[in-house]
Amino acid sequence: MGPAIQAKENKILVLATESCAYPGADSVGQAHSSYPANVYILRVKAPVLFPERFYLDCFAKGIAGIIVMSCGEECPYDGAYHALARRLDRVYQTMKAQEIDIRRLRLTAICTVCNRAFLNEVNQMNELVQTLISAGHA
Amino acid sequence: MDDNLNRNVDAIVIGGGIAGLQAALDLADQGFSVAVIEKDASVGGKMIRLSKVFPTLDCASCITTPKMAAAAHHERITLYTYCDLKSLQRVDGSVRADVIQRPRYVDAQKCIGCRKCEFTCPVMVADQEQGGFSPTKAIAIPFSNAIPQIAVLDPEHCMLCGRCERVCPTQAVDYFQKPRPFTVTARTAVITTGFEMTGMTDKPQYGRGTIPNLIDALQMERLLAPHGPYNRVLRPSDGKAPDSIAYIQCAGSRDISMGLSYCSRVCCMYAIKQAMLLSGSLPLADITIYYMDIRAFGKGYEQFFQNAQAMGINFVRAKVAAVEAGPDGSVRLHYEAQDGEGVTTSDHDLAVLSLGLIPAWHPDGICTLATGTDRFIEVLRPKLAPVQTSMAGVFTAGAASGPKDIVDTITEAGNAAMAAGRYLAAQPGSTPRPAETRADIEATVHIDG
Amino acid sequence: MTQDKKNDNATAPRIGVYICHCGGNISDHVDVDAVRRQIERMPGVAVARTNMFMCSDPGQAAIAEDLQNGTVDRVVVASCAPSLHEATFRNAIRRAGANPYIYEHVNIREQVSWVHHGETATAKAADLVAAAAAKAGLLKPLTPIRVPATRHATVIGGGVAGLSAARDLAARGIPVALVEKSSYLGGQLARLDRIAPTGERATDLVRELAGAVLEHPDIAVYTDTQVVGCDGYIGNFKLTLRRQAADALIGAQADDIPPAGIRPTGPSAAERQETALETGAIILATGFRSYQPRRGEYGFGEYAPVLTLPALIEKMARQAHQGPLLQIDGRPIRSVAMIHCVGSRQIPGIHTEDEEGRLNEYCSRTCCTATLNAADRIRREHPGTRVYELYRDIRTYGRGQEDLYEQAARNGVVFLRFEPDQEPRVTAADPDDGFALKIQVTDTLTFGETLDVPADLVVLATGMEPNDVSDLVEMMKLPVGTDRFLLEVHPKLRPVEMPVGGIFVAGTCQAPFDVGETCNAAGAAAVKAAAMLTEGHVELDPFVAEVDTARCQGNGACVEACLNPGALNLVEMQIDGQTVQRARVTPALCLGCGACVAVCPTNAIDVCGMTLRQYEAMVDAIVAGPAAAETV
Amino acid sequence: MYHPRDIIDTIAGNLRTTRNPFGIPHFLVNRWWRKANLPRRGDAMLFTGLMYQFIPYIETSTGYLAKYEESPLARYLRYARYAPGYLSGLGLAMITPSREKQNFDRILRDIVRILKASQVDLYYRPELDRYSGILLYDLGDQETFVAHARWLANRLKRAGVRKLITVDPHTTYALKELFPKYTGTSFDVHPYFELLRLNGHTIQRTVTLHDPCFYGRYLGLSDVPARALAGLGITCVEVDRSGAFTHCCGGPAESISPKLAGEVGRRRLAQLEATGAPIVAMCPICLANLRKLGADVQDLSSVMVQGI
Amino acid sequence: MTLLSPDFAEELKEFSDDSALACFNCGTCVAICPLIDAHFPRRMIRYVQIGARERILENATELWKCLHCGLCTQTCPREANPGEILLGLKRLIVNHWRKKA
Repeated sequence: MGPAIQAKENKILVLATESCAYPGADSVGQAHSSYPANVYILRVKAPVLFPERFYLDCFAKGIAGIIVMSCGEECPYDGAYHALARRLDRVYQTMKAQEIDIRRLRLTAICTVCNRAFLNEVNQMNELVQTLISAGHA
Repeated sequence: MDDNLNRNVDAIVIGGGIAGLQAALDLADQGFSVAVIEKDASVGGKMIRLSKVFPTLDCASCITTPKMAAAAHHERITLYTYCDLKSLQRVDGSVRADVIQRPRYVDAQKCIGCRKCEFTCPVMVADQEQGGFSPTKAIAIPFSNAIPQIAVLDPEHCMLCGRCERVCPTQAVDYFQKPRPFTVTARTAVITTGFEMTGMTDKPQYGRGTIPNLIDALQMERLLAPHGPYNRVLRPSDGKAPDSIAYIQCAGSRDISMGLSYCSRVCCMYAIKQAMLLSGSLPLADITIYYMDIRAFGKGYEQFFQNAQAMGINFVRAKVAAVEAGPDGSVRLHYEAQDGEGVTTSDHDLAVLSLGLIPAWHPDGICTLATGTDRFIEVLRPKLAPVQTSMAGVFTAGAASGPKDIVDTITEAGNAAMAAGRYLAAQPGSTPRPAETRADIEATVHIDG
Repeated sequence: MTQDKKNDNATAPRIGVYICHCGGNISDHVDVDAVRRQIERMPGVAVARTNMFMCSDPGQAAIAEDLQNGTVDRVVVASCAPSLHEATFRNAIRRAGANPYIYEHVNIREQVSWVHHGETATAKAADLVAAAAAKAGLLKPLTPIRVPATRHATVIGGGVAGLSAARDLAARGIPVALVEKSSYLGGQLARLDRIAPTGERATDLVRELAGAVLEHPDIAVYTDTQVVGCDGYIGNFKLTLRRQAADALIGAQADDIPPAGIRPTGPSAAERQETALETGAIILATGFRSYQPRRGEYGFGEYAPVLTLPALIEKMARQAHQGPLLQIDGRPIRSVAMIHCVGSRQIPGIHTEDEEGRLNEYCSRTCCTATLNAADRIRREHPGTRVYELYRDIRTYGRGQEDLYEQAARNGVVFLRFEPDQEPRVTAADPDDGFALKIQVTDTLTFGETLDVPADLVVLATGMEPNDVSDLVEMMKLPVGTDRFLLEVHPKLRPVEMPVGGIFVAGTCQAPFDVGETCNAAGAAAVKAAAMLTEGHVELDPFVAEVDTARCQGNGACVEACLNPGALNLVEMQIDGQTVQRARVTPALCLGCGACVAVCPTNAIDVCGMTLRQYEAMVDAIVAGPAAAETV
Repeated sequence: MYHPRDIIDTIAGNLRTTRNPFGIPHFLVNRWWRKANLPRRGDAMLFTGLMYQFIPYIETSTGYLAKYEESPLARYLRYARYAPGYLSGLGLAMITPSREKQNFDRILRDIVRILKASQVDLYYRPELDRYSGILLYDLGDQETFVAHARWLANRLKRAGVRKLITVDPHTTYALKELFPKYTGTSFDVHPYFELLRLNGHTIQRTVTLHDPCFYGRYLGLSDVPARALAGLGITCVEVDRSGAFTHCCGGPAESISPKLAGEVGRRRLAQLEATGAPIVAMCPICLANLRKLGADVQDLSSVMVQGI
Repeated sequence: MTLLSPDFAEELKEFSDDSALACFNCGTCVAICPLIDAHFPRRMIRYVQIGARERILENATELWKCLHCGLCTQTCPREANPGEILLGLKRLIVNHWRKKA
C-alpha cells in the first residue's frame, strides 16, 4: 500500500448535495444518532463542480477520506451524476498510480431520509481510516 | 408574527398536502398572496409520509420537502397549521374562512424545534406517524421532516408532570394554551383537502382489524421508509422477516357491498411499487399481488408493471373474498384461482390490504360546496373545467375531487392555481403585487404556527 | 469583546462571527465560548459574539448593528441547519442595508451538538466555524440576475391543450400566438362524438374553447402554420413561423377519417408566408394521433368490417339512425366485437414491432372508457345488436368510469378476457354461421375455454401515439422518452417543464390523457408561463458561472462539459487588440451546477457564491483548525 | 348426490296431494299442542310451520339417503316416487323414533312457556298451522310453491288470522317476505323472540349463538335473540362469522346430498367450537344438522326457559 | 366452444329478478361459498353471461348444491346477486324438465 496516513490526519470530508444528502445528514442529527466527530460535511450544489485535482489535493493536505454523497440518479442536474462518476473513475486511476488506497474516496447516493445509509457510510469510512492509521503506525 | 392571526389575502388554500402546496406556490409565483390552512401539525399531507413514489421510485421526502420548504419560505405564503376550518362563506364578493387553531400547548413563536421536551417526556404513546409500530412521546415534533418544526403536546396522554416545561430552553410549553379562532378573508379559495384511506374494519370478511399480520398500505409505507419504525421490513406480531407477502387489491374500492363503487386509482400502482421495494429489501421473499384488473394507466406505469412481473412478483387474478388468521401468525386468504384451480386458500407471513381512498373532508356544515354520490367534491365541468366547484370563485385540486395519483394531483393543482388566478384577474381592481427582489422572496419565513 | 482587530488594509474583509447557544441545544455539548475565543483570533475575523438565540430579535439586532456601524462586512452565523434559518439571517442582513450574499451559515446543531458529545464536539464546531470564516473572507456581494422577458407566449398546437392554454394565458393578460399546423382548431377532440362519462358533445366543447380563443383580442391564431425556426432563451425566444398550404397537411392525417374542427373564417394572423415572432415562453401542445393498425393486425385491412374505434365513432355520428340494429355503411350489425389494447401495452417478444422496430409498451389510458362508452351506447340505442368486449384489464380508473363499466355490463355488453400471449384471432366465419367474421378467443373468465365470438363488425380500440414533432425536437433540443412522447424534467417536481427554461409541455404530446386531464395539464403549463411573464422580467439566482476572461484561453472544455446546452458558448472578442475566442456564460440558461468549473485547465471559470477557491479555503481550515489558522 | 328432480318431484307430489312434503298425515305430525292447553283465540296466532315437527322424520329419511348416496342404489331412487314406501307417508312416520319426536315437541312447548312468561296474548289453531312450502321455493319449484302458498295464505286469511308468531327462520322468511310477494297476502309476522320481555332470575352464563342464514342475513335479526338472552344475564360470545356474514350450517343440503350437509356443517361447527362456549341454535334445521355432527347444541328456547 | 348466445340472459329474466350481467367475474362468490367447490357458483353465472345454454343444461344438477344461504349475495362487490341467479336457474331448469316431461 502507498503512503500510510498519519494519526493526526484522520479527518473525513463529506461533500453533500444540498438537495439530498445534506438534509439527510440533518435528519441524522434530528434523530440524535451519533457518528464520529472527525466527519466534516460541506454543502455543495453539485459535486460535479470539483476537478480531479481537488480530491488529490485534499489527500495531500491530510484529509484521510472523502465521501461524495450525491443525489444519485435523482440528481436535479441532468447528466451531472454520470459526469461525476466518470470523473471519479479518473481520480481512482491517479490514486492507484500514486499508491493511495482507493477506498479512501467513495461515491454514494444519500437521500433526505437515508439515516441508516448515512451512518453506514461514515462509520465504514471511519473504520477504514482507523485501520489505515494503525497500519501506518505498525 | 403578531398576536392577531387574521389575514386578508388574495387566495385561501384549504389543505397543505402536495396539492395545496403546489397550488399555493403557483398562485404566489403569479404574485398573489396566499394563506394555507392545514389541519395537521405539519404541512406535506399524505405524500411526506410515503416511502418512495411510483413510477420513478424517487424518495417521497426528497420530492416533498423542497415544496414544503419553498412554501414555508415564500414571501407571499402564510402557512397555518393545526387548524380546523369552521366555515367558508362568500361574503360580498369575497371568501371568508373562519378557522380555529387547536392548541399545541407549545408556543409556536418560541419553540425552536430542539426536541428537548420530547426526550425528557416520560410518557410513551404509539406513534401513528410510524403506523403505530413504534413509540413516540406525549410531547413531540410530529415527525422528522415536519414543517414547521414545532412540538405538539398530546393532552390525551400527557400526565402534566411538568418535565417538558422545565427543560424547554425557550419556555415554549404552555399547558393553558387555548384554541385560537381567527378569520382569513380572500377573493378566491382552492380546496385541496385530500383523502383518507378506508378502514381496516370496513369489510367484515377481512377480519375486522383482528388479524395480527394484516396491515394497511400506509403502514407498509412506514415499514419501507428509510426512517421507518424498524429500519427494515418485519412483521408486527413477532418481528419475523416475512418470507411471503400478499397484497389484497380493491380492499376498499370497486365494491358496492362496502358502499364504494369507484376505483381508487392509485392502489394498483402503490402495491406494485411496494412489492418492488420489498423485493429489494427481502430478495428471497415471495410477493403476490391479488388483483382484478391492473390499472397502470399513467405515464411509465405500464412499463413499471411489466418490470415488476419481470422481477418475479406474482400477479394472481382474483378478488380475495375473505381473510383470516392462519397458523403461526400467518394470514390466510380465500379466493378463486381462475386458471383452473378454483377455490383456493393461501397462507402468507404478512398481508397488506390495498385500502381505497375516501375524501378526508366533507363540506357539510362548513360551506355549500356540492359533493358527488362518491362524497368527493363535485366539479361541474369535469372536461373543460376540472377544477371548478359549485361555488363561484372556489376551485379544487387533487384527491379532494376524487382519488388521484401524485403526478395528476400536482398538475391539477397547477390548473387550479391558473383558474384561481384567472378569477382574481377578472375581479375589478385586482393586480398582483409586483415582486420585490428574489432575496425578499427567499428571506421571509411565514409560518404562523 | 468588541475591541476591533484593527485592520490597516481597509479593503480586507471584516468578518463577524456569531455563535448560537440554542438555549443549550448547542452549548450543552459545544463549549460555545471556547469556540468564540479561538475564532476571534483568526485573521480577518473582526468580531466574534455568542447569543442564547441568534434567531431571536436581539440576536439579529447584534448583526445589524455591527454591519451598520461598519464593524463587519462579512457575516458568519453558527447555529442550526441552514434549511431553518439561513433565509432568516440573509433577510436580517438585507434589512440592515447590506448585500445578503456576504453571508455564510454554519450548522453546529444538527451536524455537531446533536451527533457528537464532549470535547470532540467543541473541536469540530471550531473547525467548521473556521472553515466558514475562511469562505466568508472570499465572498463577494452578488445581485440576482434579472433577464428582461417578452410579455408574450406562443402555444404550438390548436387542440384542446393548446386552445385551453392560450385562453388561460390571455385571461391573465398575456398576449398569445396560437400556431396550428392544420386548417382546423379542436384537434383530436373534434373527431369524437359524445364523450364519457359526462355524455357531453365533443363538438360543443371544441366550439366553446375555439370560440373563446378566436374572440379574444390578445390571441393571434395562426392556422396552416408551422414553427420552422427557434432561437433565444427563456423570456427571449425568436420563432419563425411559416404558412403552408392546408392541402399539403391533410395528407398527414394517417387514417381515413375526414378532418374536423373549427376552421377560422376571419383573417388569419399569418398574413405573410413567413412571420418572425418574439415570445417569452413556448407551450408545446402538439397532441397525439390515433394508432394505425398494421395490415393483418386483427384482420385490419383484410376484412372490411374491421374498423378502428375512432372510425366507428365517426361513422356512428355521421350515419346516425334508429332501430334495433346498429347499421354501419348501410349494413345491419347483429354483433360487434371490440378488441382492447390495440397498439398499446405491447410486449416485446409477443407483439410485432413496427417498421422502425418500435413497440408501444405504454397504456393509452383513455381507450377502455371510450370503448365502453361506445359499447354501452350501441346496447342502449340498438338493443338488437350484441356487443362483446375482449380485454386484458379494464382500466376505468377515473371518476364515473367504473360506473360506466358496470352500466355497460348491465346493459348486456359481454366481456371476455384474454392473456397477452393468447391474442384473439379474427377470421372469416363459416358461411353457415351467417356472420361476417369470427373471433376465436381463449377466455380466462370462462376457465380458459376457447370461444368463438360471432361478429358483423370488429372494432379495434386503438391507442395514442405522439404526433411526429421531430422538427421541433431538433430545433428546441427537447428530450423524448422511450415511448416517443415528450419527456418532462421530472414528473412530480417539474411536470410541465422542458429542461430548456421557458419551454413548457401540455397535453397528449407528453402522455396519453383524457380531455379533463389535458385541460389540467394545459392550465399547469399556462400557470408556469404566466408566473414567469407576469413581471416582464425573469429573476434568477445569482449562483451562476462567471468567466475570468483574463485567464480564459478559449479551449472550449467548459462548453463541452456544460449540462445545459446554450448556457456556455465560445465567442470571439477583442482583447489587447487581438481577436480571441473566450467562453461566455448566458446567465439565463446557466444552472449553476459547476460542471464547467471542474474541466477548465486555467481555473478561469467559477460559480458565483461557491467558488472552487472558497471550497479549498474551507478544506484548508478544516485540516488546520482555527488554532493553526491563528499561527498562519 | 341425488338427482334433484327426483327429490323435487317427490316433495311436490306429496305437497300437492297431502299438503305435507313427506306425505305424512297432519294429525300424526302435529301433536305437540295436545298437552299444552292453548286458547283458540287471542291477539297473535302461534304458527310453527311444522318445521320443528318435521325434523325427526327428515333425520330418519336422510339417514337412509346418506346410506345410499355414494352407492349405485342412488340411481335407483329415481324410482322412489313410484314406490316411496319407507321414505314418505305413513311408512316414514312408523319408522321414526318417538323419543326424537318428543324432544322437538318439547322445544315448542318451551317456546309457549317463555311467550306466556312475557305476557304475550297468543292462541293456537292446529288445523291452520301448516307447512309453508319454503323447501320447494329453495329447490326452484316455483310453481308448486306458489300454488301451495296461495292455498295456505287463503286459509289463514279466511280464518281471520292477522298476526303470526313464528318459531323458525325458514317459516318466518316465507311468511314475511315470500307470501306478500307471491300470494299478495301480508301478515304481521314476528319470530317469537321479538316479543319476549323476560325478567326472570338471571343466569350467569356465556353461550355461542349460531345465527341461521335467514335470520342473520336475510332478515337482519341477529341482534334480537342476543338482546333477549342478555335480558336473562346470558352473554353471547362473538363468532368469527355471524350476523349478515354468518356461515351456513349445511342443513339445507340434507335432502339433496347428506354428504355435502356434513362437509359444510363441519366447517361451521369448527367456527362455533372455536369460542369454547356451549352452542345455541334457533332453527330446527341448524339444530339437527349440528347435532348430527356430534355437537352438543341446545335450542334457544331451551336456554331461555331456564331463566323463567 | 360454439357460438355464444347472450340472449340466454333475457330468457332467464322470466325466472329471476336479477340477471347475471352485472357480474364482473371477480370470483368472490366462489371463494366465500360454504361449499368450497371448484368454480361454484361463478361457473353457472359465467355460462349465463355468455349464454352457454347447453353447458348449463348438462351440468344442471350442480345447481342444487346451492344451499341458498345467501352469503355470496351478501358479499358480492357488484351486487350481482349470485344467490338469486342460481335460484332463477333452478326454476328455469325445473320448468325445462316439466315441459319436457
